[in-house]
Amino acid sequence: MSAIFPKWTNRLPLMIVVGVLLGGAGVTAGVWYYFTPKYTRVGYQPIQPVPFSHATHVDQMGIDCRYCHSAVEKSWYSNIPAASLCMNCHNQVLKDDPRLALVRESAQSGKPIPWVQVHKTPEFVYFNHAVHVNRGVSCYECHGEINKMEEVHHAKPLSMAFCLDCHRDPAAKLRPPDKITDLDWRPESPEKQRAMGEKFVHDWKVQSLESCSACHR
Amino acid sequence: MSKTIPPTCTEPQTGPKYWRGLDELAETPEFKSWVEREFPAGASELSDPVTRRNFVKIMSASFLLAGVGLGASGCRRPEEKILPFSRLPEGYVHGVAQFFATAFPTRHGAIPLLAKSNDGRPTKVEGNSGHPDSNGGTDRFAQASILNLYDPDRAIRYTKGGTVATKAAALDQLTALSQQAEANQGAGLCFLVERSSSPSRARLQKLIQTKFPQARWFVYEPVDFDIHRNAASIAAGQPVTPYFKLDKAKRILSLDCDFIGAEEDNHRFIRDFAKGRKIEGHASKKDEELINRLYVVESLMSLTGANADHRLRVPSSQVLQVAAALAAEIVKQGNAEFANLAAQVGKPAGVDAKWISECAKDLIAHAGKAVVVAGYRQPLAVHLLADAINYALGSIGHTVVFQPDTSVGAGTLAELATALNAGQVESLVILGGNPAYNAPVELDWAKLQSKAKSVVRLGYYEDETFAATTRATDWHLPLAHYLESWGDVRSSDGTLVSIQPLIAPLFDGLTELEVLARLAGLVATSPYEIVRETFRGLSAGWGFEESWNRFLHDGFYAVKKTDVVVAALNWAGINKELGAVKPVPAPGKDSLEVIFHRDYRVDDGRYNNNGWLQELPDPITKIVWENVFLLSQKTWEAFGFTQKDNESGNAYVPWVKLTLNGRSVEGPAWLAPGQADNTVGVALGYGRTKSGRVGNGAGFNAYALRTADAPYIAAGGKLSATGAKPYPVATTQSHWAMEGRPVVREANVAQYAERPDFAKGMNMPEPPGGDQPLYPNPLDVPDRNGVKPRDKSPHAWGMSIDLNSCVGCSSCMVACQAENNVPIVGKDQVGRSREMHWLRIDRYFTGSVENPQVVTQPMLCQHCESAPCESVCPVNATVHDEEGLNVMAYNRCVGTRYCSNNCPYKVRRFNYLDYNKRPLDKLKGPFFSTPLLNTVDGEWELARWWRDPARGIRPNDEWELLKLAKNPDVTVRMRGIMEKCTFCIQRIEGAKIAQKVKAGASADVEVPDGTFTTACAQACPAEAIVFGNVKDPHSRVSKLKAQERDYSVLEFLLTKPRTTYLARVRNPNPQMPDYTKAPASFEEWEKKGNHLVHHGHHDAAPHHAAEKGAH
Amino acid sequence: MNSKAYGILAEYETPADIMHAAEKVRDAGFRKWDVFTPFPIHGMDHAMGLKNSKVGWFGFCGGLCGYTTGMLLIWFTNAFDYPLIVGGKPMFSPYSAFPPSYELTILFTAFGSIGGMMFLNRLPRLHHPLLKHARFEAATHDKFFLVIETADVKYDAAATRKLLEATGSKHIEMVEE
Amino acid sequence: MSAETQIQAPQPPAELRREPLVTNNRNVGWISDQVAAIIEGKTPAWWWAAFIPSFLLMCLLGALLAYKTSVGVGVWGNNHPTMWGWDIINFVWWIGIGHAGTLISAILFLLRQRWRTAVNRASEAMTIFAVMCAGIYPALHTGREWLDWFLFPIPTSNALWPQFRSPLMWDVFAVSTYFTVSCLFWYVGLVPDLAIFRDRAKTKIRKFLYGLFALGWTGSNRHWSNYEKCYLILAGVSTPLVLSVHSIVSLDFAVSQLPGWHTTIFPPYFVAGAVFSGFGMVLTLLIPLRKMCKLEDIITMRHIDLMCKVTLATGSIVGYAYIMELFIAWYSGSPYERYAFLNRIHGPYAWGYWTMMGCNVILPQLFWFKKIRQNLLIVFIASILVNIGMWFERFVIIVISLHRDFLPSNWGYFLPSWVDIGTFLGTFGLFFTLFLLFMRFLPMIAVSEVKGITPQADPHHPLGGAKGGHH
Repeated sequence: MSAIFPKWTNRLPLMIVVGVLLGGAGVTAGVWYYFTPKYTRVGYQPIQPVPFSHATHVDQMGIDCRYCHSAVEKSWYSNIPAASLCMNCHNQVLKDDPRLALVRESAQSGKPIPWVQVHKTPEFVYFNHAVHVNRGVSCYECHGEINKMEEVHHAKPLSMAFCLDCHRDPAAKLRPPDKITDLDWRPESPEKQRAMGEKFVHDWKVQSLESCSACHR
Repeated sequence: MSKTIPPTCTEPQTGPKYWRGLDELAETPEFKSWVEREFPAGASELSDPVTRRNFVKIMSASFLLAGVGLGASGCRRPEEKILPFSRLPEGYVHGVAQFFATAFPTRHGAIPLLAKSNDGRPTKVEGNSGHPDSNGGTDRFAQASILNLYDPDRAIRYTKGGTVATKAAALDQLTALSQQAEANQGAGLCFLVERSSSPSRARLQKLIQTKFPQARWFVYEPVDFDIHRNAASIAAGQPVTPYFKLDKAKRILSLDCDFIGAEEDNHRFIRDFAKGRKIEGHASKKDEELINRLYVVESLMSLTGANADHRLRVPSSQVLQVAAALAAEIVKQGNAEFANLAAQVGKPAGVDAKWISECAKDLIAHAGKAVVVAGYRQPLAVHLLADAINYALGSIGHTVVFQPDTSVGAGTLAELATALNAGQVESLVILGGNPAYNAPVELDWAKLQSKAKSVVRLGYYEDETFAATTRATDWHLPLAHYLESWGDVRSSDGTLVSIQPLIAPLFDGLTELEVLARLAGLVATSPYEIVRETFRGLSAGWGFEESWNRFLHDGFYAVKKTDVVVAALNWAGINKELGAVKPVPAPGKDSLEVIFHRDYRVDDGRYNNNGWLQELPDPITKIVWENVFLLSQKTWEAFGFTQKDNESGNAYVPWVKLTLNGRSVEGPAWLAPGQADNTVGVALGYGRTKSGRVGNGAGFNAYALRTADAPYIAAGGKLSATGAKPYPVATTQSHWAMEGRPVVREANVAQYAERPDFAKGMNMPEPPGGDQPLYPNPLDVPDRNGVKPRDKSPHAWGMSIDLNSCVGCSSCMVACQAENNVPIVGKDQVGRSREMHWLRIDRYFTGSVENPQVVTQPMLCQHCESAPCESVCPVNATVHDEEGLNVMAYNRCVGTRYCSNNCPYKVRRFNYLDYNKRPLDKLKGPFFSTPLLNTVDGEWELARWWRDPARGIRPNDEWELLKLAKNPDVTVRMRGIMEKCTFCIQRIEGAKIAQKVKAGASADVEVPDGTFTTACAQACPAEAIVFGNVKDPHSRVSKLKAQERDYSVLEFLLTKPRTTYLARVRNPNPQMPDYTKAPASFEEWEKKGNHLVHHGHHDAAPHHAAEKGAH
Repeated sequence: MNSKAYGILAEYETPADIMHAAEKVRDAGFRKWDVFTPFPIHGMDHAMGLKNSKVGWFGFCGGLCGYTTGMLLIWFTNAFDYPLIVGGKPMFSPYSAFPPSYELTILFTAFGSIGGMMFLNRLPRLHHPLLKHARFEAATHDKFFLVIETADVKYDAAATRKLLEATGSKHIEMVEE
Repeated sequence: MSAETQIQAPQPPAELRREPLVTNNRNVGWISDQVAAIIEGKTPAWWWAAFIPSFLLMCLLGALLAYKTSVGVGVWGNNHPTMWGWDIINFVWWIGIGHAGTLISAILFLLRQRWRTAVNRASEAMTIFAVMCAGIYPALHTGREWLDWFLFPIPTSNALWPQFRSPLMWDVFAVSTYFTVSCLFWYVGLVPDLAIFRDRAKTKIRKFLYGLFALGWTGSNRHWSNYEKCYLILAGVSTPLVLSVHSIVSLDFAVSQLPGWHTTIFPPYFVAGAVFSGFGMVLTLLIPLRKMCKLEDIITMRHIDLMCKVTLATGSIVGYAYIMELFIAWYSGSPYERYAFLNRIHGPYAWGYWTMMGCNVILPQLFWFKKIRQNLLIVFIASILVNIGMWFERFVIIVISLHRDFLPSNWGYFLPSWVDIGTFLGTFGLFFTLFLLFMRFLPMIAVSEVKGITPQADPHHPLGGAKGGHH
């Protein structure tokens, strides 16, 4: 019998229990962190075919979001501008810059620029840009400080829990309609935001829509 | 900048990945072939209305070229590209659906439509309610026509001698033909066309006839409605077409005329008929005048018969005698010879004379407000008798008006056959149609056709006629769908209607107009130019450009109508025809009457490959995917037929043989309640061999019995058993009786006058303790913030369905299917009771099997406030929202199916298999091949599925086309998911979002009543379905729900449905011999020991509760 | 082998024999001793002077914990964290929450009592001096053993052996660690 | 042992004398040897003859489940309106069978029915295997079985939770608790027996494996003391558990509002039915096994007799429930409710109803007669028929209620597909494979417990070494 189980095996049960507890905690923590959109999505920063800098265009030159993303107030989809729109300026400015070669070519040939998609909701989620930006939700809330980004990256998790945060308490995020595309705007203080947000919720009859029908069809 | 790029993200691939926008479409290089061909030389043409519709191609082409080389970036989240326009088309906002006015052409008219385009692809059609003769309702065929556009089996190539040719070569051939005709005045050139109301085609026809005087023109329709025009023209003594105004009629008599189902323009007839059946709360009117009264004389149980107040069951051949007997009673002062001739026709055998005399009396009592209509199946004499009666009743000019006839004459198929046999035909141009399948059998068309030296055929499918058009000298050109075409038509009221393309021809097909223009040798052959030119002629002098733009924008151009006034009938013409009539003896067991009829679903066979229509249950028999021999109970018993009916989806019926004039066809026999004895009803349009993956092999081909001399009613049919095994016929409703349950509640007008709330009186008596639930509904319980969920929104959605105006036409079912991406499942699966329709029409027979009463009831998710389905779902996949919708989160559903078990209305549907991804040819079987063992397109299915879960196991060609038909606003459900009517949540949300966008920083978030409606309500020609906000007391739906007839089905379960019904009221004539005091269903209900109860308080009605909560 | 004596082992033939032996050893005031039998012998606890087992408390705590977990979990998930309107039913009702809580009570009681039993018995203990002993194999078959550990303060090699002999054991030997 | 016949215990009068639980006066060592013979001896031919077909059927089960998972629920016969068919019937049927084991172990333990010891191990094993067979169905009957984890309260970034008002959630907790507790109960009971086999083991691998799972059990009385308390508590909680599990399964139906399902008598009726079918299955298994494994002295005719009586009692309860159900339906006054029951009796599935009545109500009445209870062949056949009857009970409840509910337009008919049938047969394969492995490698009789009930184990019994008149 002793040959089968040496004395050290008596310590095994405790070790296994402790090991399972620690390991389980570790795996849970790992899954919690690495397998949720906070990790899998946030920080995604693909290399784009044209090194377009939001920082330069928005932060330095002050172009409004809606100049390029013109459909955002009308459609569920916030469009990527057509190359011809870029050429409105770039046939004057940086006319021959090699970085813009693809843009010029696209505007000429009609062949679109293959931008890499950064933000994407699953097929069963029907997010609508128009209803958000028209009702006091800023681009900032979902896209972060895109005006400071040299190359766009995924700034927020855009998970269902993330959406629900705001849907449950819109007052915390609503801002004046003229500040929607002002990505540098911040409430003076959380209290002021609360007071203002609650006023908007009341005045605009903003509903906190938590039921499935708000996003899934 | 050096942020780590996370590893491949494993997004849940549970939800199906049908594409929602063009950016996703562009990912499919399979579009390459047709896109490359059309790659635009210059995108600047986009502002031009002609090429505007090309933009879908431009976009796709652009996407394609840029979309190569995806996912080469290693271990990362798969790269997905966004491919924007390089130049944005004018007025186009990506993601916002656009509507274009167009029209669905029918044989003699058109259904004006608004077609919805999602990022360049049409996905849904709706009636154009702006049109002067439209309420926005449509028929089944128009709703389903969108699927034909994306039919993977449609003709996609030009062929010469059956092998692929280029389009250029085909066009050259047309030019060559034209030049040849120019040289010989068109000698030997023959056209075979279908009926059309297109002014442009008429213009081109006339042009060709002038240019090539020797060219000959023939028209053939297997089911032809020209008899109405023909009869009216004879009666009026001048070319006219009749236009019935049933809404003006208080008494309607149908002589085998299925105006609700099978006649053309039935959507309009339904609208007008239903208008006369509406009760808007004025019960004070004299009972019988409350609503109209419908008398039907017919052989087969039709939709019209199903809605009749009095139905006389006679063989079709005997309708003549009934009509004559009625004429004898009614047409007193007229033409003596006419009276004589009518009397000579003889009395109808076995018909209660009182039925005829009382009916006649009733019609006479409503002179000017009564109308008699005769069906397309009936011979000219019956139509003329009907015209004479109408004349005698003073209906002409009131309930029926004559309009000038604008059609152009043409020869018949028989004449063409003679010409072919005589070797007079050099070149035969067949535009549309499918004569090789549906021409009279004795012509043997496939052989006959080859007597022409060469045949040029423009066809939508590579069908039976295509198969006959494969000699080296034969050409086959693909026909463009109407949503790909420019064209014009006249709706039946004479209004000019435009047909505009929403998408450039997917397979580069041609339109009829273009072919004719090329044959006519015109310089401008673009259909756009032709239509514009025609319009120029029709609108001369009215400010052309503006009129044209309005014509395109509105979709119609109202022309001044001048009805033809008929002062006196052309008795001579009528009498001539009547004198030639030879009454047929009544059929017997050994000489059955065979009645060929237009099918409710596939028409004459033209929609045979349309899965939505194949799977649409026949409104009366509820059979899908095939046709049967319809027999009356007596005939059925006389032949000793039995049916193994355990009420599974499959009914096992005898497989029998019908012989007519030495030709025979085998098929399943079916017991049809209400049918005339010794008749066999046979639907046309089935049994096709070259239809496509959907239609091939469905049903038997009745054309194989049909001859030119007896196209609709043939005597001498012989039926015999074959001894084959009982054959399974799949139906969607296997139990026919209502079992005395108050599901559909109906009463006669007299009962209604006495007890307007009779429907509530049929509620189950309340238990002594009252009917209050134990708990308050959480909708009424303040949440954490102290707000009742019910008060959170200004809306509370509800629906009211008026059973008095629902005629059971089923166009709502197809509309729902189109709107909500409802898949088809195939006959095998329907046989296993697994059809997927979110909205079904329950049809019950009440009374005797011999001549039953029929009721229909649209049944869909009732959106119960206390929904039994929700509380049993273990995963919160189906819950309630604040607006009272019972919502279904597909992506959360694991598919326990418990919700369906607990749904008392059984309106939930389960994806037993991956219906959306199954190849069409597997609809018939073998059904359950596992992807573990199979390959498709040469790839292991599992690997293919892994690579692209959305595509599943569909072959590429199906996948690429069928996904285009999907509504991008509705998730396409995968297998294992429960689904059900959502009250068109995508429309609700769309309207709410639009309103909120409009409201912006204001509180104006309530969607005004009438802004939008559900797909079923929208398509309903009878306006029986009304949807809206029940919180708003002024909304239409609230007013309807306030009517006394309002009731909930199974109210005693306290599910508090948001969908309620308005009980049906029948209007029988107390003088008639078949009068009963109460409808049969009511009597059956009473027989179960029930009686009308009085409720002291009516608050059991759910909508009241909803309203109470709202205020 | 630097083996050390673990205890002294006495073998008996019948349950009655060992019961009497145990009573004597108990009366002699030993603490670190035990009786080994192939099946539990009715009355042996009294014979050995053992108190009522404490396993019950573990089970009770487990059960309490289970019921509370169930009720709190259901209230938290359905009524607090994401209250959804379901079938016209209240957000939280003790009735619908009862069945799962009840099951959890039972589950946790079982866990508690088995865990408690294992803990109190210091099991699993795969290596045990007695298990090395060849003769001891019969302890699970049909023989009855009594072992007094050398670690007991009262243990005295000679006196203890004598005591055991006096109980009527037919076979007494030392067991090594 | 010398004390075999010399010392006579005081005997009760003959008419009150019970047959001993272990016949032929076997001593405790004999019990170990006899039970160990099954495990340690050569594999008998009949074992292989039973194992190979069972194993093949189990493989069929695997293949059919893979087929179902890859294609969809559509491979079964389920339809609209009969959304549940053989899947849930078989689930309830198997879980019902799985009730006898725990009942025998726990309830009879609490009731001090010492005859349980001979059969409790095998019936506990049967319970576990039956619950495994049952568990396959709810786990795999879903449309998207890979998402079954939605039914557990696992936090995700979707912020969604299960819905605890659903009886299916109760089921999840009940069945998983039942399975866990049954396994624990079974295992805890096994530990001392594993120690026996550890100590008898000849090969190293056996020593290792039995040693590992015996957890170092020594038979210490201090351990026995805690162990017995623990066992008592487990028995104590298993008793309400076993009653609650089938009650909750019955609530799947009773909580819904379908006519024929919506009835308050379901919980007791289901529990009685479960015990009924469970004892049926125990009889089916043990009658051949006691013969094959030569355990006639441990599983005696008295055991069979007692189990027949339990079957008779529960069968009569079930019969009473059927009749009450009809009465309640009539008394409810609801035409829908009345129709549901009339439809059972003379609808298209009347044959199912009458099969159920025959097998569950009429057949067990035969057990009133001792002659029949003593006839092993009849008992064996009857035990099989009992389970056929109980299968039809579930068929009646599920299919006959679903196929005709409120709106006649929904009415339909259910037919199983070949996959339904194959899967069901496959679960027998799984069940028997596991059971055969169990009886080959683990003690089929609770050796320590049986030893404990012999007179030789009683220190106050002469056979246990007690000197006469000591107490």
